Amino acid sequence: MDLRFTPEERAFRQEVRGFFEQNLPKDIHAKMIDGRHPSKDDIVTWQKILNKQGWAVPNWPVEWGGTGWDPVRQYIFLDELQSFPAPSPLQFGVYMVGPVIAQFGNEAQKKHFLPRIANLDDWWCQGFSEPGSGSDLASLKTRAVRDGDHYVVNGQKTWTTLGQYADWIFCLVRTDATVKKQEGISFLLIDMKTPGITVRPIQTIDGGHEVNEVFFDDVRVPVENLVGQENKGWDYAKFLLGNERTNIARVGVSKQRLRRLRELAALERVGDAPILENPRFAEKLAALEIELKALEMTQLRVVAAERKREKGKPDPASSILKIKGSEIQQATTELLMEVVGPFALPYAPEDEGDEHGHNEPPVGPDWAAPVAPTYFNWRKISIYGGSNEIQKNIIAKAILGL
Amino acid sequence: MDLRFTPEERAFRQEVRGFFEQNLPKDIHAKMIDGRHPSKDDIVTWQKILNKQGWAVPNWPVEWGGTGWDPVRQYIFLDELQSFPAPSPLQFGVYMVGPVIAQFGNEAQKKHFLPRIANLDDWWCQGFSEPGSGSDLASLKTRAVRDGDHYVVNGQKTWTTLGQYADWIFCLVRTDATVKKQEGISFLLIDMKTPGITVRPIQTIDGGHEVNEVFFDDVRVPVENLVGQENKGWDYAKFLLGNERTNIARVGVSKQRLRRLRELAALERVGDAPILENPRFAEKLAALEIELKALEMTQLRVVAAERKREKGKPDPASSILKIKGSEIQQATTELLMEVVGPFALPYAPEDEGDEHGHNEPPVGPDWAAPVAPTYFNWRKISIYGGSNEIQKNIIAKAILGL
Amino acid sequence: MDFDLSEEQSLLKDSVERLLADRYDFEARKRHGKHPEGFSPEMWRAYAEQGLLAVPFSEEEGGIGGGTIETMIVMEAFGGALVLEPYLSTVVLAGGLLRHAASAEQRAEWLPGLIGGETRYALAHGERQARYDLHDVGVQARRDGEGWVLEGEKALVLHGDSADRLIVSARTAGGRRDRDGIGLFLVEAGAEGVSRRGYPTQDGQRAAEVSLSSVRVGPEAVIGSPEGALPAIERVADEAIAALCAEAVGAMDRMHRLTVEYLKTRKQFGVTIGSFQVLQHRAADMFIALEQARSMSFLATMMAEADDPAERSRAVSGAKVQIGRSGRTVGQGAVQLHGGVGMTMEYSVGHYFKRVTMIDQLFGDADHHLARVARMGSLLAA
Amino acid sequence: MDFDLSEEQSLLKDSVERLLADRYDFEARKRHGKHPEGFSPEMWRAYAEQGLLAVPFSEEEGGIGGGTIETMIVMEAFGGALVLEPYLSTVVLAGGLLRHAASAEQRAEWLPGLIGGETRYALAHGERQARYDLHDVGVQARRDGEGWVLEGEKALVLHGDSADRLIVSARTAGGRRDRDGIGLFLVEAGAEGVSRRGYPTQDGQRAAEVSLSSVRVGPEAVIGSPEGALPAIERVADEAIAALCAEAVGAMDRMHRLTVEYLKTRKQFGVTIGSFQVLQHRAADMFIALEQARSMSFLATMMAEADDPAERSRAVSGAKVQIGRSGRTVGQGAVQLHGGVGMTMEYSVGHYFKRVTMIDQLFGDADHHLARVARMGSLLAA
Repeated sequence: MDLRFTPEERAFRQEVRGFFEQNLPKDIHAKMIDGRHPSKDDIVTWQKILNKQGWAVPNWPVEWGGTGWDPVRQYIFLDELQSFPAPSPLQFGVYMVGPVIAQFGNEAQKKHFLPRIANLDDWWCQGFSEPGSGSDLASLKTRAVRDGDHYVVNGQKTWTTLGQYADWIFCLVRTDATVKKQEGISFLLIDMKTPGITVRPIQTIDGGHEVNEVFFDDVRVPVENLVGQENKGWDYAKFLLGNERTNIARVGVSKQRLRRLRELAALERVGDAPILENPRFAEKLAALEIELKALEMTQLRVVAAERKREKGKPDPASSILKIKGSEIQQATTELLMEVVGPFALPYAPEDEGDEHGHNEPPVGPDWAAPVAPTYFNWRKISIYGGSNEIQKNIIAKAILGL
Repeated sequence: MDLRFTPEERAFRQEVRGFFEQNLPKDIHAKMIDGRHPSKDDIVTWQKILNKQGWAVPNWPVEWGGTGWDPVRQYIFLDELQSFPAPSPLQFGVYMVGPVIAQFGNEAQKKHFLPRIANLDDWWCQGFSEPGSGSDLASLKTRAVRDGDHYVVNGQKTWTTLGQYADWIFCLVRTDATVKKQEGISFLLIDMKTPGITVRPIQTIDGGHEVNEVFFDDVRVPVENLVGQENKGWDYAKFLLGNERTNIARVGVSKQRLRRLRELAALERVGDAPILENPRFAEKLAALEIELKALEMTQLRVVAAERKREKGKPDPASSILKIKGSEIQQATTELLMEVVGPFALPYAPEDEGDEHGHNEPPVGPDWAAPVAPTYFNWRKISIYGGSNEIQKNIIAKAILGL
Repeated sequence: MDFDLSEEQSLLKDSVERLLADRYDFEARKRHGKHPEGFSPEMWRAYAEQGLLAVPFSEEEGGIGGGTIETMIVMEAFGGALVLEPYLSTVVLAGGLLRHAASAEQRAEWLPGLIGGETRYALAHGERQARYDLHDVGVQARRDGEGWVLEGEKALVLHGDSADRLIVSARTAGGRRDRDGIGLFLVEAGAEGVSRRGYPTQDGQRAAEVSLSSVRVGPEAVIGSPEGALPAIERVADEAIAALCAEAVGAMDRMHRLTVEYLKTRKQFGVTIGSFQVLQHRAADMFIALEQARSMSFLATMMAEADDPAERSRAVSGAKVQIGRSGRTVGQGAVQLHGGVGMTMEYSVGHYFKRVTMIDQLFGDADHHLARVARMGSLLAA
Repeated sequence: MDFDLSEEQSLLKDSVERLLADRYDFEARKRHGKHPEGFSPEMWRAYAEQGLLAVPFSEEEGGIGGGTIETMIVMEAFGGALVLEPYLSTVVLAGGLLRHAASAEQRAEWLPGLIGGETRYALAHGERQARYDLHDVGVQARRDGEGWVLEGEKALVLHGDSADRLIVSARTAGGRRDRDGIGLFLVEAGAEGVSRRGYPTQDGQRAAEVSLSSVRVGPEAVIGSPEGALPAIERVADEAIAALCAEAVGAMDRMHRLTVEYLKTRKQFGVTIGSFQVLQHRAADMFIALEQARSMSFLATMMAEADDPAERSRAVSGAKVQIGRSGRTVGQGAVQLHGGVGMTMEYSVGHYFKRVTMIDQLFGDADHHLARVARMGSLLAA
């Protein structure tokens, strides 16, 4: 038992950080520090830089570009990435569909798609959720009917993150409605340019446009775009969701947010003293740091245990990471609301023109604009990816046996 | 709408307080201020004083000694009693069996029992809970079988508070096991001296002896001790529990605890300053006071609405009072643990001899001894009288319609 | 001790609720918000016609002689409909200062236009560095013959962009954070030297940054004592907090109803999600938070009229703490229980959540007021 | 980064767990507590025989050369069985001071008796006014020829009533709250002028008030520098906190298991109460709190050996905060989910709750350590 990082692991962390310092464009870094969203171009640019370095898809099999890092190094890499902070790779490609194709796809699919995902030549989005199936994902209704060499897809997906930029969507579709709901689902790759696909934006309460509805109206998908076997899609989805959860705690993100909070609380003054010098505030910040430190240790325990686990079988303990991780992330937004105080009020959308005063000087401190939108937007963290209620069900059943 | 007490109500409060100041024996008052338990004698002494004043049973019908106060005055009386603090009347008589006898008992029962309850000539205890029936009270198993002029009672009751002093116990017993569980229950008054009754103390984790198990082994109870009709006991129990809930928030108790907390936090010093001057502590105290103030207003809203309600039909909003009231009471014990700090450690039981050092000078501040036991003991508040989980079920069903 | 509304109060409640039910459902609100002012001038006229703008003014001023309870009734209804119009700015804030500090002549001149709905007001008091400290005023008022010249910057002026007139606080004496030396001045929004930059706020309302560059006003523009306006400002701020508490209760109440309704209709796993005990209990927790907030809104309403400023402020601050905390419990809970749909602009619940959140950030958030209560000693009556 | 136990560590864990499983179930614990010492001298001998008292000492001292991880293993097992014997006092506290501050001669003389189980120690450091401040020492040590004379009162000396020897801190120079001028002295419990008043503690253990009235000790009784003992005391306090964190984790783990077991067996309304989702989620919340506590216990264990005292103290304080908070969540939850039975002395869960609560009150509660972390700046590595 040695709970410290080895000298090699510490050197690796330095190497990663050094690379980020050298290679992440400054304008993108500045946006990330402020908690603003990187643009599509920012994400693509950065992914290509990572790909050139060979770090685009650390979690993949080595033959498809993976780095061969053990779970601890993968954790260090992501932790540094998030806390630096640099844009995270587009998860729908790197952490979702990529590993599924690598594990269950055929050779043609692997050869065609995997390099394009690694280099972000194709922007992928996810077609799982539907209006009627939130926490009860397997109840999905979008159906795919075989017609010669094609599936004909009809239905609707929703909460499709960044689908407005997508070249491809991977979908769970119902291919057999006569069997148990989990047993009639297939996993299809669909070109977003196919006729019959309509993307409708969903504006979220922070004013942003991250998510979309995607409608399928007699969309013809070649059968070679089926991943694995027909009606086995639920297995692949579980594999995918298991992978999704390895970094669900987003410890690095919270580290960066807390570091930033500390900086801003030292800048913003109430009367004659910085907010940071208010002992009550300092203790709230310390309490959150303690929770995050505990979560980081818990995360490392899960990571260390992962070395011995079967791949794609999620540790139910990762539900702890999701719950605590989301609580801490959300708590950082609440503390920042306290720091920004009345200057939470003005609304200055990131993406729009000067109609709303975007090009005017900011109202209040220059870092204030994203604070309230982030507070609003991050409420999603306890909803998506299996709501915190679902995660507690998992703990109760899978760990406690209740 | 006038949310202030009327001048008459304020004068009434002064009158009540003045009486307490004049008439509560000082030694009893001192015990209460410290959060120690009044003895049986203390409670009896005080009840007889109240009875002489005509204030023993304010909530009863006037013909049986009630004061005829409206709900607001009844509230003010109890609030003053608790916050003074004076010993509360033995609730099993005054708030529980008394009103049941007054409402459902026959004339002989009223004439015999009610004056003796008001004067605490008889000490009553409650025989509702059983080992197998906690939150699910109606599943009780103690049975009473008719045998001539008697019921023969067999079974076991538990959590019988202060049963060690009791002259009488009122019991829910099963008189018909063939019908729906709520419909085969009767309400019996049982003399504790009857052969076949055994009282076994239960020591609670604070070291105190408040509760007991009561065993019934072929206990013969005259049929004239049946209240109301056979198999209608569940109705009377609901009536009783409805009455029990009118003062379930114990706002006056929390007021006194918070006042005391403020005093002690001004006395006890960390380094060179009183704990009360620590801004974080002061804010925690203020936060609790705000919650209590809100609860007091909520309580008054319920009290005011009571004027228009049918008697004995509890307002489901009283579940709010139970939940918040218990949370606040428990929170006061946590704050006091913070004030007492390391001096929570010594264990000095109230009732025992000097074997445990009881007659030695106290360790730490002289108010320290009951602090930890009260913290432990008051965990019961969210359990008894319908656990907080049950109360939330009630809100969800009876108020929200879920 | 009486929580029932009088007959007049019940009538007021019914009339405002009817008006909003008819003309202010969520779709109508979206339309109202698209006006260039950020709210509906027609609704403003409707409020004037129904006498809502007259509520807190005495009958000799042309008002209906209502007190804080009547304001509470209006604001709670407004909260339930997420009303956008500048009632708080014009009637509660500016109207309050005119009631408490202006001379009889000034009131006779200005109030008819306010009550009639012709003139809208905004209070230009806050400044960048002041945050929530009401006594922190850096804008300067310099004597200039009979009149005054105002100079400086005001921040976060609620509805400042569409107001016809501004009530501007400025320092006539002393240092920036002194309690003495603050005056109030009526300034025409179109006066020379006034420039305004309006912007939307997170909750769909409007505010403005106001710049005062050698703005000249005559002696008739001074409201109350030119060096002693702070007590009136503090009193009006407490009244505004009480009004906001009521608005927040109205918004929380609606959010909670929407949530319970959603739990009863939304199905997952083949059952309505309201059958899950965990969600039932969360809805119960939200209900408790709502009722505790309602209780403190009553307290703030009652105490906003208290004679003793310390007693008034302590109670109002206590209420603001409760409202802020309850707002978080109810708002976050409502979004969580709605799941994704609660996160969308199209659906109303998120807008209630945002409004309640912004109410917490106005006039001091829960933490600010908690510190204030802690400094002022026990909230509990002896 | 490796969370696995070495082979030796696994053996240690198995052996202590086996010993306790055999001889320390809840009924046995009740018996052990009835000894006049408040614990079982036989169990103490058994620990000595199994080498548990030798754990942290180097092999040349007669120990087995364990580190903080080995202590954590023992203490976690002890927490699971609610062990009453004075391991913390003798091995962790006194043993720690002897390891860090005593001379080679002193260790050679005293450690064999300690490790062999013949001599039990207690640390007499706390005082009434000091609360949790380690540097607040009022007991006086006055030079007397070659030796010293000790005078004053020590409070809350854990297992001070049954200890054979006391390590007493006393002020040799400076004012009561100065960091410099504190010395450590070995005092025979039976020495003239030492009087002790033992009493039970809330968690079923024992402590004593110790009065020192002109207690004479020779020069050989001084442990380390007579004016510079505070750093060693602080170090040992941090080690004790790490050990208590592990003990608390052991206790919480057992409480949580008992609770889950109870949920699976207790029936109400015709079903096991574990089928109620609200209780499931509360058990899940307790589990999360437990695992977060376990993580911080690991951190404290690792950092208790850190070279930099500031880094060490910050991490240890952070762990104490987490343990205190988790202890409350798990302990209160365990009692609540057990209902009435959790409130009784007869059943074990309340005893775990009490022990975990008292661990929070020892060496600084969660609030004390939170303030300490807040003063020390960020806990997160850069």
